[in-house]
Amino acid sequence: MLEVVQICKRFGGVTALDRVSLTVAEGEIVGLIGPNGAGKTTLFHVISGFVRPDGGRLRFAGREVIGLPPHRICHLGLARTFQIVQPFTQMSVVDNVAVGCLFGRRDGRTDVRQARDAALRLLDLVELTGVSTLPAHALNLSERKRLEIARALATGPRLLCLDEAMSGLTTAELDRMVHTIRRVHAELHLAVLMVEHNVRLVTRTCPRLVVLNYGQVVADGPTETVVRDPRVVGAYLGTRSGAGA
Amino acid sequence: MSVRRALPAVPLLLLAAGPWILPRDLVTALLFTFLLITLASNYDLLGGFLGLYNLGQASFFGLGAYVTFLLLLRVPLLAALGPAGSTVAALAGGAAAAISAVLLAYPLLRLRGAYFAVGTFALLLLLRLTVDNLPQLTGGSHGLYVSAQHYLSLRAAYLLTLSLAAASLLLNALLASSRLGMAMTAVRENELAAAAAGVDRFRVQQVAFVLGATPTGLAGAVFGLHSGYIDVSVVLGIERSLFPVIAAMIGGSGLVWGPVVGAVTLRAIDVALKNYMQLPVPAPAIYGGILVVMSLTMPKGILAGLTRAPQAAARSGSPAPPRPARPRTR
Amino acid sequence: MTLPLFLELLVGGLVVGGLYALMAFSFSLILATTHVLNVAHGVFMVLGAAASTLLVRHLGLGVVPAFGLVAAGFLLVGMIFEAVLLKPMAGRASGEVLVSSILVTFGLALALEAMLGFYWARHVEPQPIFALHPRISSFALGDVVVSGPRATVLGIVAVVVGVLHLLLTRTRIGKEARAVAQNLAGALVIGLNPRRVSRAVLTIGIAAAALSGGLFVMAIPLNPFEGLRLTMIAFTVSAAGGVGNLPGALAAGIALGLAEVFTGFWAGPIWSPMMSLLVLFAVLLLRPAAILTGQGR
Amino acid sequence: MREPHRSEPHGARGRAPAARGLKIRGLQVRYGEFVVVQDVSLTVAPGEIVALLGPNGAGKTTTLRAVHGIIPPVDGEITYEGRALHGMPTHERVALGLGLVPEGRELFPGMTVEENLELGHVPGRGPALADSLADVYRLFPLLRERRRQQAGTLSGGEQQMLAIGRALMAAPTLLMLDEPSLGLAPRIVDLLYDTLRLLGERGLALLIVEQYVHEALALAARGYVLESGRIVLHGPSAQLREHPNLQQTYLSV
Repeated sequence: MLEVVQICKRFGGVTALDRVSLTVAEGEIVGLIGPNGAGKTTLFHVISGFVRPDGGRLRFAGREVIGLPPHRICHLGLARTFQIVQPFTQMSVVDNVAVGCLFGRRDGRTDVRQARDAALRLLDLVELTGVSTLPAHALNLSERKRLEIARALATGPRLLCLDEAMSGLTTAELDRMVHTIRRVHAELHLAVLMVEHNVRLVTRTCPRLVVLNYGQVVADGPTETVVRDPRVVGAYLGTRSGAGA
Repeated sequence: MSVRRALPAVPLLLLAAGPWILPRDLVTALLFTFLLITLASNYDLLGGFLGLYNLGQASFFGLGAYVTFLLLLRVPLLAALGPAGSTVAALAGGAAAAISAVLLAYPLLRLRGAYFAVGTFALLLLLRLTVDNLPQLTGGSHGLYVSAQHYLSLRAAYLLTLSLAAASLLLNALLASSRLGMAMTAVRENELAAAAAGVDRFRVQQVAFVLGATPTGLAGAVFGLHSGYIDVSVVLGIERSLFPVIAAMIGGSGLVWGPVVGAVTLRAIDVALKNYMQLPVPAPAIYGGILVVMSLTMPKGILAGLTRAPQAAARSGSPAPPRPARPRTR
Repeated sequence: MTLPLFLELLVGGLVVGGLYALMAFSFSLILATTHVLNVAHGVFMVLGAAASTLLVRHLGLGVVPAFGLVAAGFLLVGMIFEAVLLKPMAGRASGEVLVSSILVTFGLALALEAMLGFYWARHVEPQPIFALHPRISSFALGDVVVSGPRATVLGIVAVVVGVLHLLLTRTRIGKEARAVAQNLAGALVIGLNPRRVSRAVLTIGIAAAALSGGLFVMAIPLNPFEGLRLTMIAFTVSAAGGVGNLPGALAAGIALGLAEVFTGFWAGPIWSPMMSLLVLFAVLLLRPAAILTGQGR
Repeated sequence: MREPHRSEPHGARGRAPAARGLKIRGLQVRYGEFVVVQDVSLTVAPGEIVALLGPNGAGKTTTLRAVHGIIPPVDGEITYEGRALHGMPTHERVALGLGLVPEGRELFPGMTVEENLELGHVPGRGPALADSLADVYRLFPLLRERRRQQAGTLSGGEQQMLAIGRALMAAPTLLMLDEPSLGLAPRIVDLLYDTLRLLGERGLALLIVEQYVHEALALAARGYVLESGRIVLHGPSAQLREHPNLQQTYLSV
């Protein structure tokens, strides 16, 4: 469904993405990991249309999407969240999500009341029902992360891209978030591509992992194999230690 | 419709009776207040909802007036039709403002924040120079006159400006809870997230730009037909652009009744300055001073739309939107 | 068009363009280092022209001491400007400073402009026109007669630009100003004091604006209400040349000056100001990135 | 040497810390209502090399920024060489001997290498400008070669060297480095750490924030591990390296 082929992106003298290729199939749940600065977020910006790559191809739902503005890519069924949560702070929680219901699809809802009803159902799914009338700035970090997910889901995606949905959460919140992501994946039958730096959580959630380091894919495969790959361990613990760790 | 929602209709009906019960001076004063309310709420439609500060609101006012006058002066058929001709010409003036807003959106909405303000102000200067430089068409500094048969009576002008002001306020009030209003707020709050949620920023801002230009253009037409004379300093004056900004600021940007409060305050100051006070400084200096003091002491009104998610942006120590120009990935 | 005429227009364009570059550079340095978009910049230029006119024509001072007084006086004005209007904005995010500075300086511009016109008409002369008429004789270069005042202005502009260049590249404070303009976060980390830098830049920038006003009216007369138009030109030139970029401002200023002079010749002088606004729109359309980030980045 | 242990709340470690060097006690930093640094206490003695480790988002960068005066803490105490730093602007902290090589390097891209270095020098502090320059060029001969080149045109590794050189120009007594190896190729990282080792041998105290554990612990005498804004582990490097919780923090395989 998503095909990333040989994508390159340079910023000034630094190569952020170096011929990155990966695919995500319908309904799959894939983890994208790698140390700080590996290019994960840049890849997300490229996939969602916020950053134009210097080379390579990008197909989603059977069409080439490089050059399309982000809102058009969203209409095609690719939704994303942001690592640094980006709520509409002055709007209520339910309206934050309703914006997605109203504008996320080409044939989206036109009636504000209906959109709010749909938004409430999604808030239910991510366990945010109790705070729906609060302004978004009143939420804590964990709630904001859920709000990001609900707003992304409101656009009716076939592929949900989560950018560090779990960073900064406490241990108890993490468990709930893993549960929520699994539930969303199961109930809405969508594919999920999640960037995460916390390997422990990804291994619990994703059967397949892709590992980026220095802008290159260093491993791609079933989770159990990938986490034992010496190159992956090296990427996380240091360059000299390599397989010794 | 609930009683509560119909409540504003009561003072509106009372105001509509104004020309028949109030003294002429007061009717005129109210007329000018309505004009300012219209411009201020049209200005605030962009300033409040979108955080786009249009310093060239007068462009649309002048455009409406000039198109109306030129049609009446150059198209014999319209001139011959009398009041009906004036109506058609005035509507065309409003349409001209709307169409130019549609087109001007393409260049102007590429500009963000402060640069939008500069661009709209430059547009006003450009329009002033164009009118000045084409005296055969526009009368240049001599201005344009229409014949007496096209004059709008005080009563008619009063009722029309009242309707425009009420319509502009109603538009802003309805927008707040509408689909478009939600998109506008979302774009103002966070352009990045709005795009990710499927909102087409340009289209939303363009529609808002047109909605904010059309009543202003009609107001220009009504104003021109009421006074029978227009020139650059009257309909394209810099103060004409400045007053809506100050009024919206005094009233509080983004509040539906803000422009009313601001316009009434500002008109009161204006009347007092011109009629009752002998100050050793010219009036524009006072307005400039008000703007300076307001923006220094009460920036909340101006900046409500611009303080977007400062905590979120500060959190990682890096700017919130991905700025492709700088390599900072994680 | 004959060659001598062409050359005369060329010199005229260079003079206007050099003056534009000078005022635009001070404008854009302020914008780059402090995020203040000084709408009153052109008005300070007009005030400088008025002050020079007053000192020279009405008080009988020589041009050089008059310029010295203007520069010194406006250094003081710049300090007051910084302390009263801009200090309250310290600590706000740069985007907020940009927008509120526009409104503050817009108000200031209108107030100063209105008062200048009002008082000049009342106390100095009924039709306010600022102009210096230095008695510098013209000279001939081959077939071309070069106006003495214009040549002098051109010479002074070249010297001032050179001094500015040295100030920016050779002095500590100049380097600090460039550093703050290029990367405020970096400047903070290594322990530069941005307040000190912005105070210096604003003070010098406003004095430079006033001085370029005095120079301007040695060649071209001004009236009190041209300040905002001049600000727009400053904005255009700095946007086209890259914010905070001196060679860029010089090139863009001269290009605009030439465009205006030749437009004036072919289409009539009333179209010159329009030319610069059209160029502004072209710049806004073609180079939005240059305005937002500056070229030095 | 003590066993590395789970950290207790600050104040519970009875020993009176030395007055010299950097002392942080009970630091708390928030952005808006997000608490990024919950409770951090650490010390760096004069001339000591200390690593501050932890996963992304743990609060490492924020701790350094608070020490350098770029963000104000909401609670806690930071002293350097016996002086309380509360409310002190960054430029005064630099004059006191604190240096920071920030994440992202924050160079002046349109200025030459030499100009970048010159700006790092604080007039009146440490050796004269020419001597400081000569010293940095001795340390990084490559920078001398490139001294007329614009900083923005340097490669990632060269930029990192310039950022370090620029900080050294102010003659710091404690240099804080925020992920110096970020985005650099392994060979360059080795080179970089060799230089840092040299600086440490000269007696410069270093506080290194790293995500790559092994390089940092090979250099540092002691280390602290941050997780979710709290110090969860600290002790001598050799013991930290072998500690099972360390790997768990990162990988948990």
